[in-house]
Amino acid sequence: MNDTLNITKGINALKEQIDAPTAAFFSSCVHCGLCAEACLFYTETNDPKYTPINKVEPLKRVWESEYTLFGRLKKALGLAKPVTDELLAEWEPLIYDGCTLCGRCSMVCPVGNDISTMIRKVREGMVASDHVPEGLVGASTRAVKIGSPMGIRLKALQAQIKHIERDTGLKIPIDVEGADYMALLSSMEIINFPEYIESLAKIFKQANVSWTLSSEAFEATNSGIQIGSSDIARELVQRIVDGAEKLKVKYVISPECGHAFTAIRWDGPNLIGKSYSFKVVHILELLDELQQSGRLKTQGMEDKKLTFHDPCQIVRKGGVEAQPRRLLSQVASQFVEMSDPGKMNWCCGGGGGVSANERADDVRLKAFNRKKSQLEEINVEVLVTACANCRLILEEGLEENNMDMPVVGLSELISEHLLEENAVEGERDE
Amino acid sequence: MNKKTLFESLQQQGITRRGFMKYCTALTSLMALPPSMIPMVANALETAKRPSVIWLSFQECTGCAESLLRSHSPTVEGLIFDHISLDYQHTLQVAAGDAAEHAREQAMKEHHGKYLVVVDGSIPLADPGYSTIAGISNLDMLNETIEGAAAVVAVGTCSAFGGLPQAAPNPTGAVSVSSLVKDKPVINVPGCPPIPTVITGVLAHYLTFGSIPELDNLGRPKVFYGQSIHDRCYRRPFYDKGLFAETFDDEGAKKGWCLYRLGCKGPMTYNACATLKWNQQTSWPVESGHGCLGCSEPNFWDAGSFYKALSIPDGDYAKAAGYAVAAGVAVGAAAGFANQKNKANAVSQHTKVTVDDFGENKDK
Amino acid sequence: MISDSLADINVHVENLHHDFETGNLHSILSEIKFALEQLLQHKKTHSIDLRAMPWSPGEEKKLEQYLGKGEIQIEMDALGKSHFYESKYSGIWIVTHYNPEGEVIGKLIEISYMPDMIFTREEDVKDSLERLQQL
Amino acid sequence: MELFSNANDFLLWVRGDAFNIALGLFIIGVLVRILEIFLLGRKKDFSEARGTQWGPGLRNIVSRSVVDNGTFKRAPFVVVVGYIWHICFFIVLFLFIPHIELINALLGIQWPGLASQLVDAATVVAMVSLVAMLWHRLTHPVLKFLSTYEDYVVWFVTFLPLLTGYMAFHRMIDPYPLALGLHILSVELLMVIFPFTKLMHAFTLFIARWYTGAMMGRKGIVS
Repeated sequence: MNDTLNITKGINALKEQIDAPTAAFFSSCVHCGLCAEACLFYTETNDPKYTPINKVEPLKRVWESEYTLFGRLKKALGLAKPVTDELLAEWEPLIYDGCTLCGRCSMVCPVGNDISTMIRKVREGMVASDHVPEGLVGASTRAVKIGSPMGIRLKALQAQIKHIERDTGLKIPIDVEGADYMALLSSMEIINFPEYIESLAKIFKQANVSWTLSSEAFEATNSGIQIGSSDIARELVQRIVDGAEKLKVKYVISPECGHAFTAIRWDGPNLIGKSYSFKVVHILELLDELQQSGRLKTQGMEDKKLTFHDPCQIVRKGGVEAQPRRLLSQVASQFVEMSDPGKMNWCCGGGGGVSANERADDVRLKAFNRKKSQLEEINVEVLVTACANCRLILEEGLEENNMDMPVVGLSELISEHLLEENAVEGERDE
Repeated sequence: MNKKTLFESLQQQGITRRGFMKYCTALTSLMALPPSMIPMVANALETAKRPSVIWLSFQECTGCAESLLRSHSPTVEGLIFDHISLDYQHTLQVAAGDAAEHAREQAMKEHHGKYLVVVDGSIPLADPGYSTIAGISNLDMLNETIEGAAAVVAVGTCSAFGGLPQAAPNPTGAVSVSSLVKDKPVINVPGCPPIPTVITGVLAHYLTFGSIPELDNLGRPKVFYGQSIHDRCYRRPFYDKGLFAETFDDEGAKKGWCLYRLGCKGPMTYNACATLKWNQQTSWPVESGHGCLGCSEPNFWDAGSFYKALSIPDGDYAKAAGYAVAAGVAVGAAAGFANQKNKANAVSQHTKVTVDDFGENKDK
Repeated sequence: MISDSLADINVHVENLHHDFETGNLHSILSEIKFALEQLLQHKKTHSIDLRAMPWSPGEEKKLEQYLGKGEIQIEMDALGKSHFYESKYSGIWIVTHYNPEGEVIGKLIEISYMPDMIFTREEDVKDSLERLQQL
Repeated sequence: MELFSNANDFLLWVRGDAFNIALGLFIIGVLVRILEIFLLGRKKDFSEARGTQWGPGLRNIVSRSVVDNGTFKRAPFVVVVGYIWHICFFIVLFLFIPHIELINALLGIQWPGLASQLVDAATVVAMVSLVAMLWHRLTHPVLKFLSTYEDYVVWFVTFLPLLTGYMAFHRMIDPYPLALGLHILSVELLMVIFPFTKLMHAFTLFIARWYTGAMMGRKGIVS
C-alpha cells in the first residue's frame, strides 16, 4: 500500500460522513451540558472532557467550515478553527477510550441530538487519519486476516462443537444448505461461553427449529464497526451475507452480542448498499417468538433474586426491550429491574470497542462504578444479560469490586429451564 | 405704554382682593402648579409688569392662534391677554401694511431685551419665496425680531419641530425655530394645535415669575409635557389588565377599553391632554374614543399610520420580507448545492482503508 | 340662535359603561386623611387641585358623592361666582370657582377649619373703616 | 455624533429601515441555514425497518420536551431553570399585546394576550432565570468547559431585549421613544445574530428531534 493514512484523508472522511441529521444536530446544540449527565464516563470521573458533545468537536469543525456559509466565510478569512493532526490525536482517547457508543446521550439531549451516531462518524475520520488505539487495530487485523478478532479459527469452533456434542448427545449442524436459520456466534461465546452453543442446540431441538452454523461465516462480531471503518466493516459483513446466501437460509440469528446485532441487523445492508435476501433476528427475538407461539416450553422457576442488564446495542440501539422481560417472566420468580432500566440502562463500560482497547482499562473500571452502584441498590444474587462482551466486562468488574455474583446469559437461563419431555438429565450440573 | 402691575390693572377694573385671589388660584392651576403655590403667585403678580409680545406667523395654518383665541367667552386666558401688550399679530391687528411693520419695529425698539416673541409656523429654507411677510422672508424676519427678544415661544408643532411643512418630502425645506435660534431661550409649546391653556400657562409663567419654566430635552415646559398621555390616561388600567378595543365599534370600544391596538400613540406622546382636556374641559381625544395621534411629538406626520399599534414597524416590511424570502431561498439553494458538490467530491476522493494501512505514519 | 357654550348643543350620549376607576379616588382619599391629621396636629391647611388629575368620566362625581354635603354652604361673588361647602366630614371643603359666564375655572378640595378666601383681610377692614369715616 | 436629532427620529429609524434590514437578514439567514441542512440529505436506509419514521419523528418532537427522570435528578438546576426560562420567555414574547400586534401585522395571525402585570412578572422571572443560568454556566465545570464566546454573546443579546423591554414598560428610560427605540433595536440585534448562532436551535431542534425520533422509530425504539 502506497496510500498512507493522514490528516487530509481524515478530514475528507469526516466530510463524507456529514449528512442532514448531523447538520441539524450541530445547529441545535445550545451547550446545556445535559449529555454529560447521561454519560457514565463523565458521571464516574467528573471530568468535563468526557461530555459527549465535546467528543464530536472535530466533526463540528469540519461541518462548520465546509457546510455552512458563515463557516466557509470564516475559513476564507482564516478565522475558522482548523482540524489538525494534533487535534485528532488529542481527541483519540475521548473517541475510543471514553465512549462505548452506548447512545444514552442521544436519549436525553433536549434538542434531540443523536450524539452517539456522530461519535461513530468521528471514528471514520480517526481511522482515515490513523488515530486508532492499538488494541482495536489488532482486533481488526485478526478479524480480517484470521476471521475473528480474537484469532479463533474454524478448527477451534469445531473442537468446541465436538466437545458439546459429546457432552449433550445433540447434533450441532454445520453448513446445512436450506436450513431456516443460520446462527452466528461471537468469538467470546466460542472461547469463554460455549454454553451458548449448547443452549441453542437444546432449545432448537425442543422447538424443532431447522438451523445451521456456517463454516465460512460463523463469526458475528465486526471489528470494523468498533474501530469505525466502513471499509473494514463492509468486508466482514460481506462474509456473513455470502455465507447465508450460499446456504440459502431464510434467517440469520444474531447472537448474544451487542455490536454484532447493530453490525449485521442495521448497518450491514447499508454497508453493502442493498437489502438482504434473508432476515436478521436477534436470538432474544427468536426465543420470544418461539415461546409466544408455544414452541418453546419451560418448566420451573429460578427463585433467586435476579436482574437483567440490557446491552446497549440490543435495547437502546436495537429495539429489543420487551422480549427479554417476557422471557424472564417465564423462568424467574424474583426478577427485579435496576434503576433506569430498558432503553435508559447504563452501559457496562466495555462496549463500542473499549473492551478491546487495553489503554482504556483504567477509565473503564472507573466507569463500572455506575453499574456497581446500580446493582448495590437492588441487592440481587444473579445478574442476567444477553451480550457476551457485557458478560465478560461485568464479571471482571464484579471481581474487581469483590462482588460475588454469577453473570448468566439469558439464552442459557432459558435452556436450563426447558421442559424436559423425558426428564432424563438433572436440573443442573453444578 | 401702560406700566401698571397686573394687580393694579385688575383693581382698576373693580376687582376685589378676593377676586384677585380667585384669579391667582385659577392661574396657579393653569400653570399646573400645586395649590400651595397660590400665595407665591399672588405675591409675584402684585408686582408683575405688563410684557410686550410680538407674534410672528410663518408657514402655519392659523390653527394654533385659533385654538387660543376662539374661546367663546372671557376666561382666565382672556384676562392674561388683556394684560399683555400684543404689539404685533398680523392676523388680529387692525393696522396693515407699513403701519403694521412699524408697530413691530417700534415695539422692538421700546422693549429691547424684554419683549417676548411668539412664533407659530415653520421657516422655509429651500427658497425664501415660499413664505414672506411685507416682502421680508420668514428667516430674515425671525432673525431681525429675535435680536432684542428676552425669549422665544414656539407655539405649535410646526414652529417647535417643523410639523406638517417639514413632513416628507419637505418641499419647502421647512425647519423649526429651535434649529435656527441658538442664542435665545426657546420654549417649545408643541401640539397640533397646542392646548390653549398650555399656551397661556407658559405666558402666565413668564408674566408671573419673569422667567421661563423648566424645560425637557425637547425644550418643552416640564409642567405640561413632563408626563405621557399614557401615564395620565384614565384608560390606563385597561392597558394593564390587557383589555383593548380592537375596532372602533366593538364591545371593548363601547366599554371604554384601551385604544393601543387601534394605534393610540399615547405611550410615546408627552402632553397634558389627559388632565387639562379640551373645549373648556369637556373632553379629549381618548375620552371621545379615538387614540392619541402624537401631535405634540417631533416627526408625528412621518411616524406611520395613526391607526397602527405603536409596536408595529412602519416601513414596507412585507416587501422587505418578500425580497428576503426570495434571496434566502436563492442563497440557501446555492449554498446547499455547493455543499452537495463538496460532499460528492469528498466521497469520490475516498480511499479504501485496509487493516494494513494502520500504523504506517507511526513507523516514520 | 347662536349657542353660547358646548352644553347648548343637543348631544345624545349613549349610556357607555365607563364605570371603572383610575384608582385616583383611593389616592385622593388617603391624601385627605393625611391632611386631616396634619390639620389636627400642626394646624396646617392643605389644598388639592382636582383639575390636575386625570379622571375617568363620572369619577369626579363619585368623589363628591362619597364626601357628601355637610351643613354649611357659602356663596361668593367676585369675578363670577364661587361656591364653598363643607362635606359631611367636617374640615373637608369643596371649592368651585366660576367665571362670570358660569364656567368652572377652578375646583379644589381644601382641608381647613374654614376656606382661606372666606376670611376678611385686615387691610380690607382698615379700608372699610377709612371709607366709613369719610362718609 | 448627531445621527439622530431626537429620540423620535431614532424610533422612526428602528421601526423603519432598521427593522427591514434586521427582518431581511433574519429571514435570509434562517432560510439559508435550513436549506443547507436539508440539502445535505440522508442516505437511503437498506436495513429492514421495524417501525415507521414519521410517527415516531413527530412524537419525538413533542416528547423531547419532557426530561427523563434520571437527567432531572442529576441536573435539576438546568432542567428547572431551563423550563422556567423558556415558559416565561414564551409568555413575554407571545402573550404581550403589543407583541401580538406585531405578529399579527407580520403574519396576519393573532390570539388573546395576557394582562400586562402578568407579562411584567414573567419578564422579571425570565431575567432572573437568565442571570441564574449565566451564573451556572460560569461555575459548573461542564458548562464552563463547553462554553465558547458565542454562548456569552448569545446570552447577552438575549438578555438585552428583556431588559430594555422591562425598562421601557416601566419608563425607566426617558423619553419613552428612546426607551421603545432601544428595545426594538435590541430585538433587531437579536434577529441579526440569530441565524449565525446557536439561537438557530429554536428552528432546528424540530429537525433534529424529528431525525432522531425517525431513526430510532425505524428500529422500533421509543425515543
